[in-house]
Amino acid sequence: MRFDLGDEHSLLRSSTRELLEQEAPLSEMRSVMEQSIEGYSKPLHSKLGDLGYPGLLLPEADGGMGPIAFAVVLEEMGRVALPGPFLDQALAVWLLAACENKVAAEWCRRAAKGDTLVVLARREWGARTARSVATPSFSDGRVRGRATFVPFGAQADALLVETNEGLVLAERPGTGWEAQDLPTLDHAQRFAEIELDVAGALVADSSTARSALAKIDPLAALGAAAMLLGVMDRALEVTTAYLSERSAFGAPIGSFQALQHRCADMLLQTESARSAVYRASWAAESGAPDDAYLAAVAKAYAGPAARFVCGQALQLHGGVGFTWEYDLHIYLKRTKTLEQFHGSTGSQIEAALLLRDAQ
Amino acid sequence: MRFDLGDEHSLLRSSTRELLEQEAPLSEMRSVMEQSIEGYSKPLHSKLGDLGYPGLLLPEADGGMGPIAFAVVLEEMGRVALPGPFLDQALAVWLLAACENKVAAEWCRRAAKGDTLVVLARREWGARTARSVATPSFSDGRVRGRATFVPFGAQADALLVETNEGLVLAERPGTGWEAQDLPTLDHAQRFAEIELDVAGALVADSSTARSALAKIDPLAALGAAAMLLGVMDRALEVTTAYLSERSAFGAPIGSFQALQHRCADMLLQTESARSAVYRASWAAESGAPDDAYLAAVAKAYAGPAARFVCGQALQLHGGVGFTWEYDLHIYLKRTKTLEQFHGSTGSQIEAALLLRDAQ
Amino acid sequence: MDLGFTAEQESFRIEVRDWLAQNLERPWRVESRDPSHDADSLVEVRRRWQSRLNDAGYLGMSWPQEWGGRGASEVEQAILQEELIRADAPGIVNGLGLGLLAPALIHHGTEEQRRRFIPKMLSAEEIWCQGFSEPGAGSDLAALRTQAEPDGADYRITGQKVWTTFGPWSDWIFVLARTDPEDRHGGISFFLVPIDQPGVEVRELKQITGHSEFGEVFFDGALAKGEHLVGKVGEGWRIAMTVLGFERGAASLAPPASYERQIDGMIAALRETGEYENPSVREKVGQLLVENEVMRANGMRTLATLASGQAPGPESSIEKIYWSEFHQRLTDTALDLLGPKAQLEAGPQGALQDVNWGYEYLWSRAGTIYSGSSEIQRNIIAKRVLHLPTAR
Amino acid sequence: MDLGFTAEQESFRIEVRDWLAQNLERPWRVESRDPSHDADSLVEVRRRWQSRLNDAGYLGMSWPQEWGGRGASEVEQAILQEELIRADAPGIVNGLGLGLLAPALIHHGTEEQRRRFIPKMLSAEEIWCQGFSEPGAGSDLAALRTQAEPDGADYRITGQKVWTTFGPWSDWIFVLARTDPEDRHGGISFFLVPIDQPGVEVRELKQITGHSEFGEVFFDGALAKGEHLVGKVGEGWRIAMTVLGFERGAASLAPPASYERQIDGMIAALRETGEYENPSVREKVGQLLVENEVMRANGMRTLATLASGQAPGPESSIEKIYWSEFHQRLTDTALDLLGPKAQLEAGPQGALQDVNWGYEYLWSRAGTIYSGSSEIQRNIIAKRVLHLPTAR
Repeated sequence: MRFDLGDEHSLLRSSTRELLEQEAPLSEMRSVMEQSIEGYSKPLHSKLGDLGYPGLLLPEADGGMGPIAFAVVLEEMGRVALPGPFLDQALAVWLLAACENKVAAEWCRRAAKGDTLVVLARREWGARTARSVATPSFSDGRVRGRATFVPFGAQADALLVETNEGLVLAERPGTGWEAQDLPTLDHAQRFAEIELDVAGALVADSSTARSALAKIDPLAALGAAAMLLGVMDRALEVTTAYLSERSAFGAPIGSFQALQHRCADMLLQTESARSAVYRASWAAESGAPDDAYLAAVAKAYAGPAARFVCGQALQLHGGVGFTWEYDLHIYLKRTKTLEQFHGSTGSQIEAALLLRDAQ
Repeated sequence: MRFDLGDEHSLLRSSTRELLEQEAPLSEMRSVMEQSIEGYSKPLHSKLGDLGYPGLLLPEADGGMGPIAFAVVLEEMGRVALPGPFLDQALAVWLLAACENKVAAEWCRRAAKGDTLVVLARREWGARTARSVATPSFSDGRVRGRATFVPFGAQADALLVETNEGLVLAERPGTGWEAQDLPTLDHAQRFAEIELDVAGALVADSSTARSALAKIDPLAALGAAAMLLGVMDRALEVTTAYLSERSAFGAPIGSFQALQHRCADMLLQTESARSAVYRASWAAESGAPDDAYLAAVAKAYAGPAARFVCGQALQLHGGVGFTWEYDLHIYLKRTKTLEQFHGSTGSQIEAALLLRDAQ
Repeated sequence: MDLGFTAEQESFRIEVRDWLAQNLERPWRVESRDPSHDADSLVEVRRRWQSRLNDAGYLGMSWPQEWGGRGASEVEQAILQEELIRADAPGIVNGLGLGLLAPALIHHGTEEQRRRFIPKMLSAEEIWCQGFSEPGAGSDLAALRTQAEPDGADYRITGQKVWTTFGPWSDWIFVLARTDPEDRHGGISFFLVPIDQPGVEVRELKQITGHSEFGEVFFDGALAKGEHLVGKVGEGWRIAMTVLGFERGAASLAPPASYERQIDGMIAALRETGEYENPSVREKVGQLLVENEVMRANGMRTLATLASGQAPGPESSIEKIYWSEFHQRLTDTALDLLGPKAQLEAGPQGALQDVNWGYEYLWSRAGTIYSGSSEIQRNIIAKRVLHLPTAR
Repeated sequence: MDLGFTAEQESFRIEVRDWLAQNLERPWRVESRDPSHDADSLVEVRRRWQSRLNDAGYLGMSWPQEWGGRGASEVEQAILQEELIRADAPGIVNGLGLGLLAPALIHHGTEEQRRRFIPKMLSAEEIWCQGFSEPGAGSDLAALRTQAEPDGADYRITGQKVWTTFGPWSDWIFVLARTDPEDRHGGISFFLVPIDQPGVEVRELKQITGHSEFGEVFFDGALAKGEHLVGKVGEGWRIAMTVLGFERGAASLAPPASYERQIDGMIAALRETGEYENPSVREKVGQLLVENEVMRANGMRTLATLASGQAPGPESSIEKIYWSEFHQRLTDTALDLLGPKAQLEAGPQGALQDVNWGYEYLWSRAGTIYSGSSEIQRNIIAKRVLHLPTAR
């Protein structure tokens, strides 16, 4: 047994960190998030495409590196709270490959290189507050209906739409489709509600779709959990540094025991999330029978943990943490997005119960 | 508006405290709880009867003093973690009076003087873990069936049994009935499971019973909440005293900020419980339309609050708090009994929601 | 014990309700949600509303009659605040001025200062902001370093203040500044400083909510006239600490009234989707309701204590911790239960009722920091209420 | 990263399982629940069980071969512990002796001490208890005041120890005692003291669970022979701190295995009453399951770190806090969900499955206090892991 990363994954971590520090420091990404229409850096995503990152989850023969690598990369992206559809794109690439369909394969190839953005439109998204969710339907070569909370739906070149008939690939028509922004409190993660009535291709029938989607859920949970880990890891790092510098009542505030114990709790939750995420990534990598269960566990734990850590990070910074200028709120907000999507905490807990019973 | 107690209630508090400190100090009650068969001091309960305490909730003309007085007395009893069926008895006295029935009135008179012990056998008790609860039934002048988790059922002279037909008063026959002890972790509060097949008198038909029981529930909640308040108040008092005396690492441990903040949280919950209990008692006293709602609120808050306070009291005492000899565990255990009976926390929360909607 | 209101108090409540029904422009909240809406218009809404409240005699009700008082007790003020919140009225623009500065002037100011400043503060003709906190002096307020150097009979102020609510729209600022660098508490004095002068620069301070009703104020030799020193030199700390405790009772019913509106909004949204039937959802909502009702009990207790002529002690720290931490639990739970749609602002995507949950979630983070952080409040409780020993 | 077990490790697990199936007397737990059952019989059960484990070579597996070792790594030890718990085996009687004293002797003792004490400690012929804590020295262990006065080549021990597990049944006690009152850490030495002598009195110490497996030990000039000093004079603190960190890996899978049994017991009881269908119940149980699984992940990480030859640092404080506080959450939730019936001991009233929840609820209160309280563990994390500044 060993817990630390092997050479290959360590190299991936350090090169990813270097890349992100150089190309996507939060100081620069701030202006992209706040000012660009798409909300993220397209050049960076192109570069990630050139380097093969979106295809991380593909089989090794197709340039993939496996779930541990996937978790390592997402953790690093969490540390800089990277804006953009990277996770959604990587999941869509995997799904396109899993369709085993020619049209899908072509889009998969392009999406894996970062040339186009394909994202998945799931039925469940937004369902929590809608009594009935209208599922888009597919007939006569067209997909019709409303997809909601589609991540970066207004920026996507194509959607992979979950319908009762299966997965439908719908390319954005020249005139554009009706995509309406759904601004959430995390302004850096864009969502859209899309009225669809466009030509599409059925790339997976309902049974293929079902089994592929059942496999994408744990991968999505793992990716989101890894990103949450990076988010809280960085928030804690920033906080302990601040507590060592800042003084009040004649002492560095990090010497006050009540604050020290708070930081200890933040570390406990951060390191526990790390154990859970790494264990889930290892289970997925080694094809363990409990991989889906462990992914649900990791996501169910990491969400509330990151919420606690980021909330306390703000609290321990006092007023300055409440300023827009300071970065901490980006982490707090990203936590909320990651917690609510890719299977909310409540749904992951229920999934963990069901998956355990099924083992 | 004024929050502090008026003269009458202040006098009641001080005389009750004096009485309990003299007649029922925990140091003496410990041996009664641990060694006597009935688990409480019968002489003390006789004395309480002589002084009219069991009739606290009766109309003023019959010697009652009203809900504020009831809460004041129960709070004081909580402070010494008084063992015994006082609360159950006071509730039974009120209920017997509410039956407006001759047989009941006679038992009420005797129970109010403390001459006999009458307790209520509710249908719901113990229901949480039993798929179906066998309700005792009444026919041909006999009550038959099983009553469970009857408080001090093995010690009672008579039971007031909730049946589908109404409230039945069943006197313990000379040969005794089948009462089996149900030992819980609070060894000082006794419960019994009783197999009934005895003569009884229907003292309230089902409609009278329903409306009386609907009124007894909030009073039970108020009484239990008041007792919980006394329990946590005393646990906090003992803890702050200990923290000021005990030293470690060259300083009184009460000077450590992490422990200070814990105590601040204990105070917050204790004083908030006080506000809630007093407000509920005032609402009941003044016949406010939201009296039942506020009683549910007080009990729903006081249970978890006392659990927190007593749990922390043990923690802050370190090893000594874990010894049988020290009194703190009595408080911890009493909290658990009070939390689980008289409407568990979960059921009080639901009651609060329903009562609020009904207003 | 008597936690009820008198007949007079109940009829005052009816009077307020009637007045609100006739005077409150309902669409203000809708207007403030409009994306084109900006901070200027929010301040204008608050200014207009304050002026209207003042005309009706609802400001400074407990002050001496000549300064707008009407002999009202804390109870009437609390009733007013509760009704304002229930009616979803906007805030006023001079909240800190009326809450902190006016009492300071009434108790510690000169007659000239009262005449000069109080009427226009009431009418909102002049907007005031508070200059206490500094970048290096937040929880440890006495560490403030803004200097006041004597200049003849006047003073020159140099330094920086932060978290000045409505700073960018203010005409005046009341400032704690250091007149003696050696004396931690006794070296602080209390000044009134006009903002429209060369030595003062105000910058907007954008918060994590995206709004900027706070500002930073930079002083570079700004003039504070000698006649605008409140109290004596070196009395600033004492005056500030005294007035920070004022008007406490008036606010004691406001938080539970406000959060009850939010809980009701959540329940309405949950009923709409049918999720209110789910036992897990009911338990969480019920728990919030219970905690909010207990907060109201705490508020009634504070109010009753004040009304019977007793001063509540540092137990007010309990109320501060309670409402601020409760608001975080409330918004946390609401976002969990309502899902991402709850974050959407008003619009065709079906925003949820009256409550902007995304905003509330973020805003709730401020409550545990400002006006004495939760950590400071717990220190106060440990020392002044529980009398636990001090570290050596 | 590799969190899997090797084929050898997996086959060791099978070996253990097979052995347990043939050697574990199942009714021991039933027996221990019998009201007539007393602490004597519990100790006897543990003594017999330890002896059987020792005969099978399952004790001291990682020690040098001559002291019973079989070259096992932390992983095999962890597997053994996990399987013992899954099989619901009783504990052993010399747990602290084997976990703390034996490593101390192996690393710091003399050859004579090892020969004299280790074999009988393994076979449970001699029972050992630990004499570290004192009434005035718990969290602040170095404040201990038990004295060891030289008496020729020997020592006379005077003082009091508490929380000596199985003290009333022990033959020997290993004691930290003060040989220099001036030197806080360097004035502490490590002694082996026979209990059956005039200067030693042992009293039972009843716990809040009603059980008394702990004791208090009073020394009044008790004899500790010079040859029974472990290490040199003044090395006691260092030796104790070193051995407290031993065998950590072996225990890292035990708590989640134990709590999983309890969770499964709760689920079975909830299924029986149909309440497991209630979403509120499912969410609470699921939350516990998630937290327990994360605890297992932490344990696997510690184990993997040790197995790859790295020493885990003070991060082990995280594990201590986690399992002890989790156990409180678990038993709290169980009593809430299962109601008062869960507290009933076995009997006709229908006690719930294998778990004595009332006992577990009370016992869980000890875990956050012993072996370094949660407060001490958080201090350690703040200082040694996060390197936060020390108060001046």
